[in-house]
Amino acid sequence: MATLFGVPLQALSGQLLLGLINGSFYAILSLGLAVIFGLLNIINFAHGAQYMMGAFVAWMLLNYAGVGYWPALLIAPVFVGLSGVLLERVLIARLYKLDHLYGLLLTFGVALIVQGLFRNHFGASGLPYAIPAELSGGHRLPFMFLPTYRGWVVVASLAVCLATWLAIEKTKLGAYLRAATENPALVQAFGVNVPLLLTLTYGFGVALAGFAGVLAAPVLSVNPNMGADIIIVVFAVVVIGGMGSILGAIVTGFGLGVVEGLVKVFYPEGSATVIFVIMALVLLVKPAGLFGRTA
Amino acid sequence: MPEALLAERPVPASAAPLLSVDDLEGWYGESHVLHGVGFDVKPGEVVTLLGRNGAGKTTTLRAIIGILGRRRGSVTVKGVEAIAMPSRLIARLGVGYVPEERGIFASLTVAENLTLPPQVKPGGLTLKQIYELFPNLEERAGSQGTKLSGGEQQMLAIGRILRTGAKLLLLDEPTEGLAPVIVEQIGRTLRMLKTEGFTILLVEQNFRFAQTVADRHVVIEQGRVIDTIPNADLDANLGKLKTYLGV
Amino acid sequence: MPEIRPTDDATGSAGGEIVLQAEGLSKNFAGFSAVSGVDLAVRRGTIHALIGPNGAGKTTCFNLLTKFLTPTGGVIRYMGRDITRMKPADVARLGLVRSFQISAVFPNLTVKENVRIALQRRIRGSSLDFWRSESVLHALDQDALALVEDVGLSAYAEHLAVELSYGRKRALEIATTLALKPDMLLLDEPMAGMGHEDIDRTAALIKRVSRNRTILMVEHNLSVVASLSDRITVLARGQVLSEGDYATVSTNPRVIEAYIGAGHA
Amino acid sequence: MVDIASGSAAPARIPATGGASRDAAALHRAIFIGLAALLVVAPFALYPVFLMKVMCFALFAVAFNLLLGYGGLLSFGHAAYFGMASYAAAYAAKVWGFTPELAILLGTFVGGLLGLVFGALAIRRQGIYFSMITLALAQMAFFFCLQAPFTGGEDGIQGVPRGKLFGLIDLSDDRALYVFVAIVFLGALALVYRIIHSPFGQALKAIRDNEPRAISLGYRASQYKLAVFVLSASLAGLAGATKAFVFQLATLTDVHWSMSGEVVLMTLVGGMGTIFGPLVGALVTVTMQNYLAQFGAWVTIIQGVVFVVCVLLFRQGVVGLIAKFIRKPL
Amino acid sequence: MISKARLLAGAAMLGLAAQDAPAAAQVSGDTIKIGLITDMSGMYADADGSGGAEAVRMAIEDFGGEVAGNKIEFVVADHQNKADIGAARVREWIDRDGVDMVIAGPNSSVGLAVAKIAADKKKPFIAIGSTSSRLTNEECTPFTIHYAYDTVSLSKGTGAAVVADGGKSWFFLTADYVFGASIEKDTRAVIAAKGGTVAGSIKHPLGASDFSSFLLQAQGSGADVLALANAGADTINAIKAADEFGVGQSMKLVAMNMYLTDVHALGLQVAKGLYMTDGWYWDLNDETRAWGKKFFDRTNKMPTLLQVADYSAVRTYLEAVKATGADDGETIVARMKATPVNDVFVKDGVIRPDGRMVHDMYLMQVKTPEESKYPWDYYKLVKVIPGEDAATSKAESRCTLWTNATQ
Repeated sequence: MATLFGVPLQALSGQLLLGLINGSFYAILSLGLAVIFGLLNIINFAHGAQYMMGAFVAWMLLNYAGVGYWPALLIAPVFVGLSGVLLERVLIARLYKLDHLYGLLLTFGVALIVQGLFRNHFGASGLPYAIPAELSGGHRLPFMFLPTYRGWVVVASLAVCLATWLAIEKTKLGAYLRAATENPALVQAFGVNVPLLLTLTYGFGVALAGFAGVLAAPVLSVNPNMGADIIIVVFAVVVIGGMGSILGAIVTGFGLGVVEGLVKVFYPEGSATVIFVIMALVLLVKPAGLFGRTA
Repeated sequence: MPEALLAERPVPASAAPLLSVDDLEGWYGESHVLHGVGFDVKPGEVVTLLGRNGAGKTTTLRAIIGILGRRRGSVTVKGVEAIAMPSRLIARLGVGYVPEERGIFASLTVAENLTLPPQVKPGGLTLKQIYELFPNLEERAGSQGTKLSGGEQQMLAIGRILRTGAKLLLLDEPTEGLAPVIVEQIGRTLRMLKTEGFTILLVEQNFRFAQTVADRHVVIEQGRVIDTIPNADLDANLGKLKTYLGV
Repeated sequence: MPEIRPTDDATGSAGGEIVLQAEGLSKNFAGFSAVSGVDLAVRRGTIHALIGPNGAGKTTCFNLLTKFLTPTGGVIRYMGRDITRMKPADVARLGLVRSFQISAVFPNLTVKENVRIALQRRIRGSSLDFWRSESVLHALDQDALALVEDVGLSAYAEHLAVELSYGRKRALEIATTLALKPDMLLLDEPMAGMGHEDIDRTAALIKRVSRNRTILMVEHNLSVVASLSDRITVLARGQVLSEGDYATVSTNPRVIEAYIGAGHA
Repeated sequence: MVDIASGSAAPARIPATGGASRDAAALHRAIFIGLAALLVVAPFALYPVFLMKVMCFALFAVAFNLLLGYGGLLSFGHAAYFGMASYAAAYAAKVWGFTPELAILLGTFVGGLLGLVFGALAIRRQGIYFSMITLALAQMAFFFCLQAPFTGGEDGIQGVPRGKLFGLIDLSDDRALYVFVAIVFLGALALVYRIIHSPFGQALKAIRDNEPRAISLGYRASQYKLAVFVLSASLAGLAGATKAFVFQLATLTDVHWSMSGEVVLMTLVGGMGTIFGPLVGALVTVTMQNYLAQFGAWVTIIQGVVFVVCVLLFRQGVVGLIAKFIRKPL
Repeated sequence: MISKARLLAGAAMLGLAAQDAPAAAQVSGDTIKIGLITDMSGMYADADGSGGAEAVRMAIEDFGGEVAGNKIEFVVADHQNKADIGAARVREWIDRDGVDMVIAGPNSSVGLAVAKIAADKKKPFIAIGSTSSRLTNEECTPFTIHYAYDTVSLSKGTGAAVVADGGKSWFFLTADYVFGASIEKDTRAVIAAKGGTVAGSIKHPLGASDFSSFLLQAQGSGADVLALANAGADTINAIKAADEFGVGQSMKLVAMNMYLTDVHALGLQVAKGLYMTDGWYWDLNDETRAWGKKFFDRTNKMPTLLQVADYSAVRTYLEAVKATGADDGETIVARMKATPVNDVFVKDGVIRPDGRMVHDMYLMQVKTPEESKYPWDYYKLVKVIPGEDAATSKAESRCTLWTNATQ
């Protein structure tokens, strides 16, 4: 059997696929951050908490209202998005004239509040959320056993990323968004309701986080801290990608997922830090990030 | 000539002003730039703001459309006081704005740039009519907005506000940095728009050009209106004007 | 009217050897060429103005010369030394100091401290010495106050710069720049946003400080340019249109056309 | 860079009339003396260990504020320097038998060294990117501490001997330790005060206010930023190392990102860009943490609320407001 | 050696106290004050937290709120999983509030820090939730009692029981920090001793969230047993992924450290078939069921090992106070160490000289949803692990209190 550094190639291709699955979460989360950052110039520290909310809302829908996975996949992001709309209207909108760092601090505070509230109400050990019956089981690929749900995660996140990209690049609303990212004052002077656009964009970016949360609920522990650590990794992903483009966020997200997956095979102890190390290296060579625009 | 344009006839010069600016003060960052600008523009009129660089012409336009950080005084459009309105509502009163340096969006294609501003009033030109007016734009509809030549960008900037149905146009130095042949084409366009009943407030440095399109010239210096010269009297006042413009 | 080539040394009106020289200076932004192939030579002891209509590339050109932008092509030499790839702070240390278009003061420092910041590098090559007391700075107070007085700001010496009027901020900025005793000054629209009185005062100030110095300025106000400059370079659409003294450029039809437009009558 | 301490968020802008800086200096001297007096009487009223904890965190916040308030750089990873120094000092004292002063010096050095490496990377980007990078690098440090054998993982380094200061004074007595910590604290505060008012501090403020202009005056801005970053990290290290002796332990808490958030909170509450603000902020935050302990997760929620309220309404912080009111810098 | 002297002094006092307890009784301040420092907001809040506090209150109520004529007071605080907060709080409790005995919930760093302080102040300290075996080894003190379980009881007990049950070849998925490493090390030793083998191991970073990659590698090893030497969310995530990838079909999944509440969080559908060691289960016998129900009525959750241990520890302590009429640390600890514990938590539990309470542990298997008949019916008992098999032997001990003792 062919091997690479002592690892059978077949096993390696399995690991690459798993990395891609993990990258799916990075991609959706960093995409949401990029969309929000592009227009609002705010690093949304609450993104991890909103990701967690997505998972919890799915759980609540199931346990309080009997609403299953598939409707939740739609309803939970909408709900999280609406909470984002409220947050933007009530709090964030007051900060646009200030230094961008205040946005970071505010959303950090919001993240603490949301996490605390969920911890108070649901405890910290987590809640069960089953894989939907339609997606349980798996397929035996030539090189690995692929659980159907994992395959679905990749497909769903690729689809959402692609749809988001198309919506931004090809639709009227996307054109408003791109234009407002470049010159909000002018777009406003054309009669476009830019404040509303900001609100909707924030809501949408947050809804993406919520969507990732629902996707994660059946495979990861649904607990109030689930977003706290991943968000820091996603920040590093974003620094590496450089926030230059929507496509950049998606590509870097998936790419780093794969890289991390490989490290899990060759040096598992390093898998928690590999993305940070890559970030340091990228900063040395290309401070603006891989897809970043310089200044 | 697009037929929709023929629907509206120029309003007599004695009509109430379409745009009225009174005692307008404005700040650009820390510096107080406008110190009480005041003038009227009647329906169907083409008025230019002349003045040397830094006199406050662009700032006046920005204050009218509402994208200046701080402004005070009075700006009425069709009798509606707009000084406290956000710019998007001012635009909805039927005001179209072409900024300095044109404001073409790099991340949008030509067609997207063209269709970007929403319709604020009925009766705007259709895309087809705009392409008839500026055939270049149709040819390059798919390319990136900022990949156009300066002249084409200017056409795009003017074309896109014709779609919106706005009848009061604020144009900031449409001829800036353009080759004479393009300047001429823009002049023709503006004269055509005037005959179609558009009201235009134009910021210009190039008064030779302004002369070919305007009814009146409002001269601004140090953030104040210091003179108003009817177009017919322009040549007679050439000496004075050259002093104003610091030539 | 013979057209004056920028490199035509024979027609140089004043000054000694070339202090600052640019050759084939170009800058592209995302496919848009802001400055293309500009040649410029500033001679010692002159006031050299860079003028042109809006969008001519003056500010870009200026930022290239002061290294706040990196040129896409071309060479910049200062006192014969290639500074094309140097960092802005190091260029400043060579004695080539710029001002900014919008008032560039340190808002939360007092007027005196603003000027002293520029003097400060004099007391030690490097002021990374964080352990030293503030009192070493008092030695510079007198020089700082003298400069403050020069620009007529004595009454405001202990005020925070943020409280000054716009014109006074510009004056403070000039005092700060002068404190470096630069060999060459690059002034970016020193009169922008000023009232009449301020303009006259600032013009006199520039004239005064130009002694023993070389000055390159970007300025819109043509009457200021006319009264101050020894030599003028006119830019249009990123290129040099004309160069010479005021009489020469102001009668050049291409310049007139660029400024007020060709007649269509 | 667009700095956080000037612009709309500026520390109270105090119009100075002649001799104001001398007035302010006299006021500051009075506050220092008052503070010293307070530290002498406080242990009679309050629990000394609690006071020592407040001092350690106040020192940490002062160090952080040096970077944010005077350098205009928002680091979101200061726990790394605080925590790593804490580990270094604890390890040196427990395993190598260092005397307290040597162990603390070592901790300070470790904080500074780490600051040099992380700072050199982080200052390559500005604004929010800078913050995100410092956070990510600190997370890397956290994982290092979690995995490295010498830190004792989740158990931490426990039972650090307080030892004898200079081999003479036994610090196991809370009172002796209190005096030592108070001296370290006041000394470091005085040092920070000196840094802020040194020629270096002046240049730093200039860079914070208007970086391009400072560069055009010949200042190599990135050198200054790196220098203040290292100073801040060293002082954070001093705070962390001292804390290791107060509690006789060093644990993962001190390198966790939530600690980085806490120090931001302290500075924000007290008033960034003020000298005494971080002290007030630390007092408020530590008190809150200690006395709200029985409310469980509400501590986090309350901290979050304080963050939000500060950002929306109190950007000047408590001391910043006072400074504005009395029209003197504090 | 000081500690030895103290121990002997304690033993002497015990003899004295046992003879005429009421006469010699001296309780400072006429109250007995108990402090519980635990995680009330973090990842262990469900395993102990406010439920643990409730269990302590139940124990106090069983005594009618007073012991030997002294009122019993109870204070509780959240250490937020920060050792410095826990240490500062306990220090202040003892120094200023007159707390006589401290119990600590989970988190080893807090437990170790509090143990130091309690020893300094000569107050009994009962560690419940700390897993670190250092508490009764190199860091043992005369005042520390490690009551519920530790890494040794988890690894030794589980290792021996699973090998005996047929799991010969092992693969470890180990959290890359001290807890994981020590569990793996201890378990390896037992496996080797019982004739099993270790096919391999992977160190994963704490909070790895995605375990599929590691599981795939484990599956590739061909081992019989996959041991999860991690805790909390890591264990839950690993089990979820193992269920998805069908790891359970080819390997026995053993969670080295899990609480009943974790199983509750996972749901039986995912957790079914999982092996784990627990120190107690509410559905063991009538007595446990009765107590479990009482607890459930107050908290709406069935008790975990930690919560019942909180209850038992307080009872044992109060019994010692009642018997001796004293509240000083030496007397109480000596009495506790001399008296076997018999209550709803343990039968014939013995507190050894090193402070370790030795009691039986249970190897459990999680039921399938079909097997589960009523709420919280989660475990079936596979094997009882005798207390001695689940603790360090004297020969292995690094606690000088014990190894130097003559008994």
